[in-house]
Amino acid sequence: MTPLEIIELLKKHDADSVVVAVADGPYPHVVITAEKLVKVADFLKTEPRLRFDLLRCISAVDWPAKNSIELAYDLISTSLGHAFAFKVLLDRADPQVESVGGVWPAAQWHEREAFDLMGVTFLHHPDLRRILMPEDWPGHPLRKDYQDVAEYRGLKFKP
Amino acid sequence: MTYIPQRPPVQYKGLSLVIARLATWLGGIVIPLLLQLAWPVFIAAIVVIVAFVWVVGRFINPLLPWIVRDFIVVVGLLAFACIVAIIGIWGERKVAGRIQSRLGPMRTGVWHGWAQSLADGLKFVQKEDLIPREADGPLFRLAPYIALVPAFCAYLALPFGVGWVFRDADVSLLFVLAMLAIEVLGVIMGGWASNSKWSLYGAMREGCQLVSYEIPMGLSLLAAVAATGSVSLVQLGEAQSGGWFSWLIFRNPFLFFAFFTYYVASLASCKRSPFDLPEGESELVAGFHTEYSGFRFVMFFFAEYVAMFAVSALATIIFLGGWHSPVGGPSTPLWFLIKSTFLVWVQMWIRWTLPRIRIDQVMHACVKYLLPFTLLLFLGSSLWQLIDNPTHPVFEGFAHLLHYGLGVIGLLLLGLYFAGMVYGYWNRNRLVGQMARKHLPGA
Amino acid sequence: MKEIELHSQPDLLHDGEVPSDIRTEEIMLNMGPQHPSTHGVLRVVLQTDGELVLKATPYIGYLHRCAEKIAEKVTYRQFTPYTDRLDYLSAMNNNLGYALAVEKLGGIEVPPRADYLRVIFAELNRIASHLVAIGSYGLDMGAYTPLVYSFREREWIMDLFEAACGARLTCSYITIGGIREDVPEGWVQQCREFLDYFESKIADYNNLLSYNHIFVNRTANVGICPADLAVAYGLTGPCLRGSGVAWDLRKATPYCRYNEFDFDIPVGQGANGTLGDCWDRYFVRVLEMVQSVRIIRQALDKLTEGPVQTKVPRIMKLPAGVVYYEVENPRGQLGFHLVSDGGTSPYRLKIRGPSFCNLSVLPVLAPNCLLADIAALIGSIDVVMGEVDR
Amino acid sequence: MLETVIFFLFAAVAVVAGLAILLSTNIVRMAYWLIAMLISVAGLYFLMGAYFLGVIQILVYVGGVAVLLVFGVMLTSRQLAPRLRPGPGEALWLVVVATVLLIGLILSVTHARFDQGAIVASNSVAEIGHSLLGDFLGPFELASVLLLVALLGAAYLARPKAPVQGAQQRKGTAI
Repeated sequence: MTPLEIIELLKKHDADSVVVAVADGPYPHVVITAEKLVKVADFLKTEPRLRFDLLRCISAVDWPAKNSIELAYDLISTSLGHAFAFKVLLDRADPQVESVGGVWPAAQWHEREAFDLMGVTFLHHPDLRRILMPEDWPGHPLRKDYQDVAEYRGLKFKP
Repeated sequence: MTYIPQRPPVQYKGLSLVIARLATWLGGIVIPLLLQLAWPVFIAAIVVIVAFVWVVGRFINPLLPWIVRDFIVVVGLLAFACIVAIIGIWGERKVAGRIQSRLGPMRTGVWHGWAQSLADGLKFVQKEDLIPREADGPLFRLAPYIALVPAFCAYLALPFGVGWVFRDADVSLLFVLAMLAIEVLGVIMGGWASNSKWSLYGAMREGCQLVSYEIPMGLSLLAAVAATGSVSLVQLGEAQSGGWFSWLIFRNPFLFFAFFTYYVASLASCKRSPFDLPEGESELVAGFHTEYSGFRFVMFFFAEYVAMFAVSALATIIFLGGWHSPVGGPSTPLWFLIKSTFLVWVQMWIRWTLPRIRIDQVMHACVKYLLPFTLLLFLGSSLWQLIDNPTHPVFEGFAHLLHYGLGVIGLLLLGLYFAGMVYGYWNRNRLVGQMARKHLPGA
Repeated sequence: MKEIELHSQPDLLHDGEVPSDIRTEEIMLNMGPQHPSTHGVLRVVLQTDGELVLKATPYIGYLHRCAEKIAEKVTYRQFTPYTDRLDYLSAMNNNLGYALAVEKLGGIEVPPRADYLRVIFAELNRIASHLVAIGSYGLDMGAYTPLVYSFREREWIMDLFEAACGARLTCSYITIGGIREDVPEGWVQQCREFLDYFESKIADYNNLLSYNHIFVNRTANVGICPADLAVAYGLTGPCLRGSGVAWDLRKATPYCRYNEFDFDIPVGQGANGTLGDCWDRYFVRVLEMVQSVRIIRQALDKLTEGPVQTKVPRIMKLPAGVVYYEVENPRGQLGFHLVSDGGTSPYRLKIRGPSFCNLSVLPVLAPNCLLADIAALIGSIDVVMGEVDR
Repeated sequence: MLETVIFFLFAAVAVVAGLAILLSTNIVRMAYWLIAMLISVAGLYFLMGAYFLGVIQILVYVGGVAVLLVFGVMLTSRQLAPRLRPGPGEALWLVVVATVLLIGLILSVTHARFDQGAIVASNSVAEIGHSLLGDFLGPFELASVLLLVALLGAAYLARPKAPVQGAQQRKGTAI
């Protein structure tokens, strides 16, 4: 199905969850409200005409200008072959969102990485721990305003 | 100012200090002196020893010359075992190279790196042998000796020829088996004492594997004993005099398979692939001898090769007619050495081709397949005596027919092996591929 | 470090209490960063009862080099060498993925000869990476010889790479807009020579390792990953195809002229043991090498003359926008989520490493394996820590 | 003269090992002292010319029983360690039993008649075989039945506790 049809289907299913819809350009996607995330995810996976069963990637992008952190979920269906993506905009101060680990277990490690590098906390995540950085590393490195730490466990870095 | 760690000065305290000083002082005087008159001192020493032995033998204790003879023979056996291990280590690396289409050691020593194992020994001797902090000190130090000494003791009862044996006890077969059984303790002690979970796993695997594979090993040997009626290796060897067809392996079909089950069980008993789980490199890092370094590691390494040759020697004596020649010439220890080294070569060949099997597969193989099969072979071999005796001409004819049939099968197998070698050598270009030919001048 | 909850300390045997059954105490084993069969700095904490593994928790991050943070400070063309170090066994495929993502966002056209050369080098690198995977998998199982043979063949591919771009492993050869420089003349002939030589060698591996009775016993019915579990955990590449899902980006969403070649996607059939076990994942890689040889032959025939590089400014600016582009790497789908705000360097570049997702299935498959099966499992997933930790 | 030297050597090792078993507290060391004693007893058998018995002693005891003993001791050493120190009540009983046994031992040693009969070192293996399956067939078969029962008991005790749940690959193989 083309992105346009997918967006139509989604709007028909749950109109007020879609904030912005972009059908053309290199990255056709939909922006979802944070509350309806799990329901939309479930719909995208179980809907027979969509069947997005492979969650490819969750990317967290930091927009200090718009004071928001954006989570982009990229999906593809291994049975029907079409790809799609949807985004969620979160408040930058305290980014919190429901975990989609229930719908796609692949999300667990991506969410842990988003938590580790960007500071997004995922509710009801089975094992939300830092995945790449050491457990007690101060701050979240991939944020634009991240200041490198000067000294960690006796190791000194020249800024 | 960057901080350069200074090595703390080493203080030799107490007795070791005195000994160190004394040795250096004495050595300083004696060695240069000896070097100048080395030869006369050497000859003089021999004359003194011989005179002493003759005098004491004549007047005080007539047994002394025999004791000296035994002592020399034991030292000879020890040297032979060491040589076997050294050649084994070098041979294994050359064989591995050949199988993997590379050359193996070429640099140490002029011709094909023959001095590689000596160089390894030298390297290991001067390596620092660490002992983990919480390791069980005395057990940790004792383990290599308990692994090595029994392997050497097994050579005491191994006959190389009729007169060529240190002490021909009438239970020499069981004696060799017993010595190989003690080796388990050294490995388990080493695994436990190095106080690391990985080596404990190695020790556990060693324990299960060796104790359970002794039974099929013993049973397949018993099948041979049932056929000849004696447990002494010399008599077993003598029972196979005469050419190729009189060897015990072709005596009856049960013995034919007993050789192969014995060989598989012996692979397991000296931890050779595909049963080398105790030091499974890819899972247990290095199994029981992970924490060992320096000369202690060499002892475990030596024990493996010495046991390997001992086990192959046992197989040749019992199944392949030890010192008797296949073509009817004089039976000399040379034949024994040729056959044993051939079996050792087969062990190396197996190691570099087969992957490793899992611990539960080792157990299943032993309990479900090898044990019942060897029991059957033992039963069959002992019942065979009813057929193979002159009172029943019909059966006896049938027995002889089968006897020669098996011999022909053996010849076919040997022919197959040589055909494979000729085929391999004949189109080595195609098999090894230009890639290797271009890079390997010697291949 | 969050402690793994152990059973309570076993109470000692009190007098008169005859244990109805023998209670064994669990061992917590640290298959630490330095271990012969973790294919790199991966630490797996195993909770074992004897040899039986009850729980496995992978800890990653030992090879984290902050590639994504550096991407935000480096111009588009300067980031290409970093992509070599992601999956350091298939540098060409990584470069191709990054180059295609940037070209799609910037709408840059690539000449046909560059396309064909890109396909040739990507497939050559796939063969080289699968050779390493097969050789080291044999090593995990204790067979030392296959490794030497597979590296002998890989040497020839490395020579071909060195002739073309000067480097063996980290080539950064496929850049944005095409290829750094054209292949030297006589290279195509050498490449054909290699293909003929290599074709017969694959049969050797099968006899030596794939159909070896002990190897099959060690890998069949071990670490069985059914198709739905594989897709749910985001497994891609040979791990997914080993579970029977015929999903390959080169066929599903063809990129870089892959639709012009005819090749088929090898899928696990459960020939030895059940579908989706370690043997299937291993054997899919062997079959993929055969397909890659077919692709390279067709690409070599179709190679047209012409330029290999379009004019691209050194400090290029991409229009503001987002793109997510995925490429079929030897280990799975390597994805680049590129967000650009019109500047000279990417605003945000998220790299989806295939081994990152393939490894996430280890805690699910590990329970009830034996200690030796863990080595088989990690080897069959074929993890490269470079793209797991980025 | 040489035999007596070796005899006293082996006897000394056996006695020292026996004492060490009683005195040491590290249970793994006790196991290895036991093995040392068994080997020295085997040495004594060799000295007496009973080669078959000495070899079987090493093969069966040291190679089999002692290995499994060390095996078991290593796995359970942490649970049994504190119980090795005798409490006050037990010490009393120890003393009583020890003295009774000592007296019995001394009496039996003093009253036994050690005659210096020559030991005939014949081809003992064949004779042992004949006597085992000849006049001692009854006890021989009885012993094998006893061992079978012990084997079954051990297998029952070490059966897998409960079939390992979730073994989706294969039925539980408890090692």
